This record gives sequence, C-alpha cells and structure tokens, in this order.
Amino acid sequence: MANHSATHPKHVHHHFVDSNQQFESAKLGMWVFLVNEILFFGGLFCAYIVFRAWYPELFTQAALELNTFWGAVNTVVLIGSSLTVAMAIRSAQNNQKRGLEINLLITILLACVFLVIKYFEYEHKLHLGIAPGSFWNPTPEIAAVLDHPKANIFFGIYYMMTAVHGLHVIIGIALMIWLYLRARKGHFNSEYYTPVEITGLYWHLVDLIWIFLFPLLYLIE
Amino acid sequence: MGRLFDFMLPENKSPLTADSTDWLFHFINEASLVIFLGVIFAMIYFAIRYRRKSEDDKTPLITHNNTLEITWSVIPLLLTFVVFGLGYSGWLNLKTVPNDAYEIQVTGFKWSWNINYENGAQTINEIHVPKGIPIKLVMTSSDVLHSFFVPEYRVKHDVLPNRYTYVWFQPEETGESQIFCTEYCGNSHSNMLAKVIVHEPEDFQTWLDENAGGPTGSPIEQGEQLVTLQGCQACHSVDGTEIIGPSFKGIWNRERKLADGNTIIVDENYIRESILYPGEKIAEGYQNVMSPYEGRINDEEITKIIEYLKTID
Amino acid sequence: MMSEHHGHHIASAKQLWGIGIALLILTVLTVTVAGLGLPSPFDILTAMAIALTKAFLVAAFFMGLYWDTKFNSMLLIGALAFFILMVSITLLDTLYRDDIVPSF
Amino acid sequence: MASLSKAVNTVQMTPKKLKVKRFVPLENPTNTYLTDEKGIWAWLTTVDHKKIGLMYLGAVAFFFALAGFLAIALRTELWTPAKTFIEADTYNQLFTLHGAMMVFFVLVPSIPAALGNFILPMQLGAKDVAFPRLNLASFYIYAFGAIFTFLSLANNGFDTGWTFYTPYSSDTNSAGIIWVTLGVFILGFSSILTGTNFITTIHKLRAPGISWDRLPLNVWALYATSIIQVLATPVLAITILLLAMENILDIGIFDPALGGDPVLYQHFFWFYSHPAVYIMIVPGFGIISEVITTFSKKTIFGYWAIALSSLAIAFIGFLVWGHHMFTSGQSAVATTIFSFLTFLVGIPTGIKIFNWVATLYRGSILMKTPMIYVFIFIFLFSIGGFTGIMLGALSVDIHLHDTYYVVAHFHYVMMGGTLIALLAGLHYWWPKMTGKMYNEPLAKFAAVLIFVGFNVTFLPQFIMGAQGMPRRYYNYIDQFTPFHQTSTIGSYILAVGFLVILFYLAHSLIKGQKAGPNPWNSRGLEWQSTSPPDFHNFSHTPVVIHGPYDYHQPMEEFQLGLAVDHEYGDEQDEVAAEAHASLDTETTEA
Repeated sequence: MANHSATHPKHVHHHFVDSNQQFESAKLGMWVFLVNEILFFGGLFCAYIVFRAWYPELFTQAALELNTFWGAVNTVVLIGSSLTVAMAIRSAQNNQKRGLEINLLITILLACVFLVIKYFEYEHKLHLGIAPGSFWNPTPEIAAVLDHPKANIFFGIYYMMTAVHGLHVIIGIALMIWLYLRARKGHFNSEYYTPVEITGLYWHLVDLIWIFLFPLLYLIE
Repeated sequence: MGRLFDFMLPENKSPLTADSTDWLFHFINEASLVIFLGVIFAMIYFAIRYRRKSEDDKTPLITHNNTLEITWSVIPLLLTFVVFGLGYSGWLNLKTVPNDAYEIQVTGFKWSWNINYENGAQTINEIHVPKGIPIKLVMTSSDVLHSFFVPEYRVKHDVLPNRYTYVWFQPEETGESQIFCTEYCGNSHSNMLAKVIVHEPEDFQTWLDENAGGPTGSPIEQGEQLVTLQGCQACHSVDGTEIIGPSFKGIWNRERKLADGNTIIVDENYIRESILYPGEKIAEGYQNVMSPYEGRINDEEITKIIEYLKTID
Repeated sequence: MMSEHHGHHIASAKQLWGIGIALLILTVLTVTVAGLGLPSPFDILTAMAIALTKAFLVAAFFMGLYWDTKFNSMLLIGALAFFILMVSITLLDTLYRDDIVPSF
Repeated sequence: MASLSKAVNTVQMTPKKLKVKRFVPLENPTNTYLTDEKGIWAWLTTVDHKKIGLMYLGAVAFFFALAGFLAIALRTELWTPAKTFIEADTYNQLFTLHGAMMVFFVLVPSIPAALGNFILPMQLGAKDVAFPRLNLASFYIYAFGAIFTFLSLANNGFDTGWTFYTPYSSDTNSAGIIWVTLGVFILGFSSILTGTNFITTIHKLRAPGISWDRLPLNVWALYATSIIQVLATPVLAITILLLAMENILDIGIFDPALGGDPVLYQHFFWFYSHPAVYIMIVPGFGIISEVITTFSKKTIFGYWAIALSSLAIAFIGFLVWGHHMFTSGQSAVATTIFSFLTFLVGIPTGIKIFNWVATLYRGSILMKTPMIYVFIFIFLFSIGGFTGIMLGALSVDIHLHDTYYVVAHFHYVMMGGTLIALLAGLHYWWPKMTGKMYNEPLAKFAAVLIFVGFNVTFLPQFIMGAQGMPRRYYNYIDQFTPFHQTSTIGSYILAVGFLVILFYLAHSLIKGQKAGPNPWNSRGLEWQSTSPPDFHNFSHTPVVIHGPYDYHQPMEEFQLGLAVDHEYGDEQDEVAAEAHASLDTETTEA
C-alpha cells in the first residue's frame, strides 16, 4: 500500500496506489458481487426446498420428465468450460497471448453448446405442453404420468431456475467475447489480466450453480 | 383500570382475550416512559450543564466504561425477556381455543364478509353471537388476502384463500363491536366493515332459528337475499347509483356496450357468464376488478338471482 | 516479484487438468449413484455431498480460493451461511404449519 | 509564517517507516472539485464520487419532495371520514406510490448513496471509491428504475401497497404492476453496486494509518449497511422477478389459486425488506456519532460498542423478518422464534443511544443546527424504538398489527430516525460540500418546526392505531376524525419546515458566507481538506496517527500527509502539493 516508488502504469486508475491494489480491489469487488449472485439464486433454491419438502412425491414424478442424459452432458460441458477459463487465466499470467485466445474461444464454444442443448430440452418440453404457468397444457400421455395437482409449480420452479441460469450463461458469453476481442488486441499480459481473472470468477460461479441444479432437478429417482 | 395509557385503548369487551394484551400494553408503555424520560432528561441536562463556554474548552478523555456498557445491555435485555414471555403467554391464550367454543364460518371476499352458521343461516357483514360463551370463527377467503380484526376483542388474523385460519373471543356484554379488514385488498378495502352483534343467549337462539336454512320465500325473494348475501351490493347498486361496477337497475334485456367495442344484449347467458367469469366481457367504462364466482355459487342460485334482476327496472 | 503479489498464484496446467478430471469422475459418480435408487433421504444426501465436493474443488482451485486471501473465502462461506439461514428459518414456518401452538 | 520548513517527521508504522509532514488546508482553495470541470456534460459523465454524491442528493431531494407532496395529498384526503377531494382508486395509488418512492427512491439511497458517497472516501483519505465508473452506473441505474416506476403510472398505475402482497398483486390486471416491479428490480442493482463499492473501498483504499480501530463510526455504519445491501437486495430482486412472472405467466409459486403459497411470498419479501429497514437507519447512526462528537468536542464514549453494535444489528436484522407476519398464518414455531429474536435486535440499538448520551457527559456542547437534529433524533428515534418493543410483543402485536400504530411506529423510525439523521448530516457536511454556510437562526427555526410538526402528525396516529384504526383506509369511521384532523394539521407544519430548509439552503448556495475548511473544528479526516475539496479530495496522501475523535490531541496531528514527492497523478496535483508545503510552518513530534 505504501509502495509509491514504482511508476504509475497506464492501466492503473488514478485513485489506486499501484497495480496490485487495483487487482486486489477488483477481485474483492467481484467476490462481493458473487455473494449477491449466490443469494439471488438462493431465493430460487429456497422456493425449491420449500416445495420439495411439501410435495416430495411431486418432485420424484416430475423429474422423470427431465432427461438425465442431456443434463449430465451439459454438466460435463460446463465443467469443461470452467477448466478452459482457468487455463485462459493461466495463459494470461504466463504472457501466452495465443493460449489465452484459444482457451477463451473454446469456452465460448462450450457455453454455446450448453445453450443449444438447453434449447432442445426446452423445445421438447414445450412440444409436450409442459410449459410454464398459464401455458401449462400437457398432452394426455404426459398428464397420465404426471397426475399431480401441483405439477405446474415444479415446472414453474424448473423454468425459473434454468432460465435465470441460462441468462447468466448468455451474459457470460458476451463477457467472454469482449475478453477475446481485447485479448486479440494484446491488452492482457502477466502484469494486467484483471478482467480475465474476474470474468473467470463469474463464469466459475455459473458452473457452481449448475453443479447444484443438476442433481436437484434431474437426479431425483 | 385507571392506568396512565388507558386513553389509548378501545373498550375491552372480551376480557378472556383482551386482558393479558391490555396489561402488557400498559406495562410496556409505562416502563418505556420511565426509560425514555431518563434518557431525555440526561441529554438535556448535559446539554445545559456542559454547554460550551469557550472555543478552548478542554474535555476529558473518557473512552469507555465496561461496567456501564454491561449494565445498560443486560438490564434492557432482561426487561425484553420479560416482555417476550408475557407476550408469548398472552398469544398462546389467543391461539388456544376453548373446547366448547361455538363455531361460525366466515368467508372474506372483495369487499364483504359472508357468515355461515351450522344450521344454514347466512348473513352478510353481521356476525350474530350469544354472550358469555367462547366463539370460534373459522375463516377463509375466496379471492385475495384479507384480515379479520375486532379492536374491542384484541383479536386479528389474516384470512387466506385455500386455507382456514381462526380467531376466538368471548363477549361478556350485549351490543355491537366493529370489525375491520386490515389487509389491503383493493378499491373498497376501507368499506369492508362488519359488526359483531352480541345477543343474550336466548335471543341468539331465536334469531338463529328464524334464519335457519338460508334464503327463503319465492325465487325472486330468494334472489334478492342472495344478492345481499353474496355481497354484490358492495359494487353494484340496485337504484342506479354508479359505484364500482354497473348498477343492476334497468339492465335486463337492454343493450350494453362492452369495453372491447362490441355490443351485447343483457340476457340470462350474459348474466351467468358475468357472475362466473367476470373478466370475459367487461362493460364499457368499468375496470376488470371483480373476482370470479366460479365454485362459489351454484346454478340454482344464479337462476334465482337472474329472476330478481329481471324485476329491478 | 510474485511472492509479493499473493493474489497472483499461477496454477500449473497439471493441477487444473487434475481438477477437471476429478469433476468429471464425480459427475459420472453422481449419475450412477442416482441410478441405484438409494432410499430417501440417502439419495439426496449423497447427491448433495457429491455436489458440495465438486463445488469445493471449483471454488478452491479453479477460483483460486486456496491461494487467495482468507477474506474472499469468508465471503463465499458467509453467503452460503446466510442462504442456509434463509432456508432454515423459512422451513420453520412451512414445515410446522399444522402445529396450532409451538411444540418445542 | 513564510518559512519553507522542510523538516520531516518519521512515523513508526508497520511494516515500514513513513515520512510525514503537516498539510494545512487552504482557506480559499482556487481549484476545487466544483471548478475542476464545468458544464452539464461534465457533471453527467463524471466519475467523481463527490459529484455523484451530489447528483444522488439532488435526486433524493426531488423524490422526497414528490413523495412528501403525495403525503400531503393523502393527509388532506383524510380530513373527512368519507371522500374529501380524491377518489378511492386515486387514494390507493397515491399511498402505494408514497410508500414505494419513500422506501426505494429516498430512504434506501439517501444516506449511503448521497452523503455516504461524498464523505466515505474522504473519511478514508482515498481519492475516490474503488470503482468510480460503477458508481456512476449505479446512479443511472437508479434513474432508470425511477423512470420505469413512473412508466407504470402511464400504464394504469398500481395500488398494491409498497409490499406487493400476492395474490392481490399477481392477480391485478393493471400493467402498472409489471412496470413498477421492473423499476424496483433495476433499483436493486443500483443499491447492490453502491454496497459492493463501499465494501471494497473500505477494505482496500484506506489511507496509511487508518487501521480498523481508527475508522470513523460513520464508516463502520456504512460498512454494516453495505453488508446488508449485498446480502439482502438480491433476494428482493429474485422475489420481484418471481412476482412479475407470477403476474405475467401465472407460474403459481405464490398464488393460492394455482397451488402456491402467499405466505411464502411474504417470507421472501421481508427477508429483504426487514433488513432494508436497517439499510435505511444504520447509516443514520453513523452520522449521529460523527455529529455528537464534533459538537461535544469529545471522544466518543464506547467506540467499539457503537461500531460493533452496527454489525450486530446488521446480523440480527436478518433473523427477525417474520415479525411482520405474526397474523399472516405462518407457523406458531416460527412466530415464537421471530418474536424472541426481535427483542434481541433492540439491545444493540439501545446500547447506541446510551453511548451517545454518555458522550455528552462532561463535553463542551455547542447547540448548532446539526446538534439540534441529533437531539431531535434521539427523542424521536427512542419513541420509535420503544413502540418497536411494543410491536415485537406477540399478544400486543396481534392487536396493533396493520393499524396506524404501525404507521406511526415506522414513521418515527424512518422519518424521525433516518430522515432527521440525514438532515443532521446534511447541515453538518453542507459547508464541506459547498464551501458555504447556511443561515443558522433560520435553520434552527426550521428544526423546531419539523420537530413540532412531526409530533403533531404522528403522535395522534399511535392513539388511533391502538384504538383500532387500520392502515391503508380511504374511508374511516367517524370516531377517528379528531385524530386524523390533528395529524393533517401536523403534516402541514412539517411541510412548511421543509420549505424553510429548501429556502435557506438555496440562499446559502448563492449568497452563503464562506465556510472555511473546518468550521466546526472537527478532528475528522474529511475536515482536513479544503471546503469544497479538490478533485482528488486531498492534495496529498493523508496519514492518520490518531482516532477520528481524539479531541485531546492537538489539531496539527490530524493534518499529516506523506512527505514524499507526488510521483503519480497529474501535474496539477504536484502544484497543489507544493502550494501546501509552502504553507507548512511547523511540524510536530508524533
């Protein structure tokens, strides 16, 4: 904090003493923001837990309509993207411009794969009339298996959770594209890679949320 | 009686439910007043005694005093424990309905209270009860949240759709007590008033027997009673006055302009639809605020209401 | 230089790949265990135990909490604590609605 | 006086020694944050925390005036038991708007985002908050939220009460509810960004020497507030999102008609909205601590008791939300536990009040306007606190819930507490923010008007509430007429009080006397800069060797800065630093 002798590099804003203080501040700020995110999703998890405690049989029944295989594939895809983001940060720390670009690109690609799979899952459910809220209109075959008066609520929660998570994935993709463009211009190096680091933190959180969503929604037998 | 803050509370007409509440109310007020006056007195005394005499005043360095800190943490803490305990026991009493309580069904809806008795008697916005025995109200709502409040009995509970909640009380004198709805429920929330009417036990029995079985008389007379009991008049007048919805006066077989621009003839089917699914065809110039009566009224009753409406011209 | 910057730990590629593979194995494991059809509540307990392990791996190594200042870990733990608080107090209501007076 | 003393002190600080010298703030600064960049565009795009703070202050004042005007309309309507001059629908929309605006646009951002933004970095000796651009973004997000809320008025409005209870709010056909939920959702982000910014700033941007035991209590209070903002606001966001989805899509989580549970909505809502009460009041506590020490010229009594009680309130505040739901139909177990915990939150609040009063003991007390507001605060807030104890007691709350007693209680806490503290802070820091003094006699007169008007307005509400008058009533039964009329008269007196304040503050901006850097002779770090401060707050890097309330130490030792050349920052900085150095006449052994 008291180190004033170093020159003030260009990427350091005027109100910071040095690069390290700026980096630490950004990282702390991001963690505080992640606290927000956790409690934001926390509300949905809370609704989930309350309703699951009330109607455990509904959750067992309704989870059968969700495709465990594709859910698992999506889990693997997101874990993979977390790994590539971690590798991207490592590349930036080691001044590997090319590695950074490639890892970011793979991450974006995996995030898109996640969304595509999610899209087909939604599409399939909507086709069967398993739609949120007032669009709830299951086909007779589904209604026969899913004969619970509160089935609409399970899928209300399912759609809210996955849609809000999906929205975070989309925001993540946008951030990642922004990083990629900056990386190509050579903005990042071992001295300055703060945006990569904190976007990485965000992306890992998106992965963390999914790590819990997957068993809670798909893996109830 | 004769406590300092008596002027704040309404008359106590149900001592079994109100006494402990009132005692605690007075206790907290009096204890608070003593501490409050102490704090304010100290503050003003210091302000005068230690007013600034010159800009060079030197003040002593007093950083803290653990004894004092503990004293003024622990004493209020103990006091609040006492208050918690008393509040808790009073509340347990409010929750514990005596076994021999007389049960009455109450349904809240926008914006009236419908009261049902065991023998089929029905009233609107009037709860007739005998004095001297515990009364239990089993309450539910047919639309949004309401809250049932009788200040003179110190009882209150929210009324929820798809759930039953209850309050109990035991009035000890005949007369009337005001009922309020205290959970905001829309336009006429403040008109959702009702009364508890306390009778001598024998008078109550007479009243109950006279009203057994609900509406009586010709279909038209029954229709008229139903319009009252279902609370229609909170929004629809029968004399042409505009309240929240269109008046019932002179609508039968006439043309009616709808909010979507179409015109319709007011006939049996339109009235039936408007009772069961009021949002389908809104009359021009009115808001869609009525809650659907689907499930709350049967076809026979609708027919009687229609017969009655035909007669208002 | 790097020793001064305690936030700038560089994880080795080997470490990161190791964590990634561990996460993959745990995913396969949780799907397999779910297929066994353990009796309730053991099914949900194992699923949550595995999910928590995965979350720990991600937070500690991918997010670098293991090398980071303690305060950032405290933030994460604090957020979880408040989440648990929210859920457990809400459950105190929703699970005990049938008791007319508290049955302590 | 003119000697160019180059003598330099060495202060022992871990881990290394710092060379410090004294910097006396200029009496007549030529270059301040107000003259730094001019023009409306410079203001709108500024990332300077001081300008953003002022913009927030202006916006908060605007919304307060608007919501206050609505309050006057409501009180006027309540002059007679039936219709006085507006329809029921209008009345219902107005009280909803009054509540929503006062809570979300005024009270939540008032002290942290307006005064806090201005003062916090200065009290830390920082040049700005950690994320200046996010700070500006939070202001615009706030503005957007406000616009959406007003758009709801163009879409049939909303009349649900600021609590938006389901199923009333989810069944309503008015599109207004969608717009306002969107507005509140957006506002939440503004609040979150402010909280995130403050936490990071307090952790990472403290000037050399400001250890945790030298943090001003205002900073401790803002720190506690920020923690609540960060932990609670996201839950509001998700609640409001679920509510909007309930209204648009009927997803059924909260609507009993679709199988959901309206009481669950209340849990979600109050999980935010009860801690939000502390978001509003805790920063007020911070201001009181600052003002009371300055005008007693004395060390705060019980520094750690006050600092830690803020954190305790922040924490316990999360455990008591269910006391808004004693009659709602939540379980008996939950009700009991919530009631018990509610009393615990009263204790740290009481501790604060006792410590403040103890601070006055043997002080050198000067009754300037900010100090008068502190006295008013302690008077009104104590009443708010005691009536809070009343409402926490289970059996009594059953009777008082949702009556005017509750209305009076939260006005005593929110207006008698937060708003009076805001006025104390505004008058206290006004010379620092503008460099001008206000008219002291007029200010005292306004304070008295507000005190009298407030009590005339809200004391009768305690009585009629206890008598049974429910809240949110357009019509009322005749027996309450005298109370309502007294209350209405009181509200007019209050309004006049605020108009007087508006008048003399505006006058001060134009014709106010120069204030000088430290008109109250405070030891606070923010007063050791020029009034108004320069763009970087200080022309030097401040070094702190005493606590902020060490009035037994000489003023010189509060004006220290790093005695090294400014090797960073722009050139103006260096010039200013040299100008100060030339004024440096003596040094003190530290």
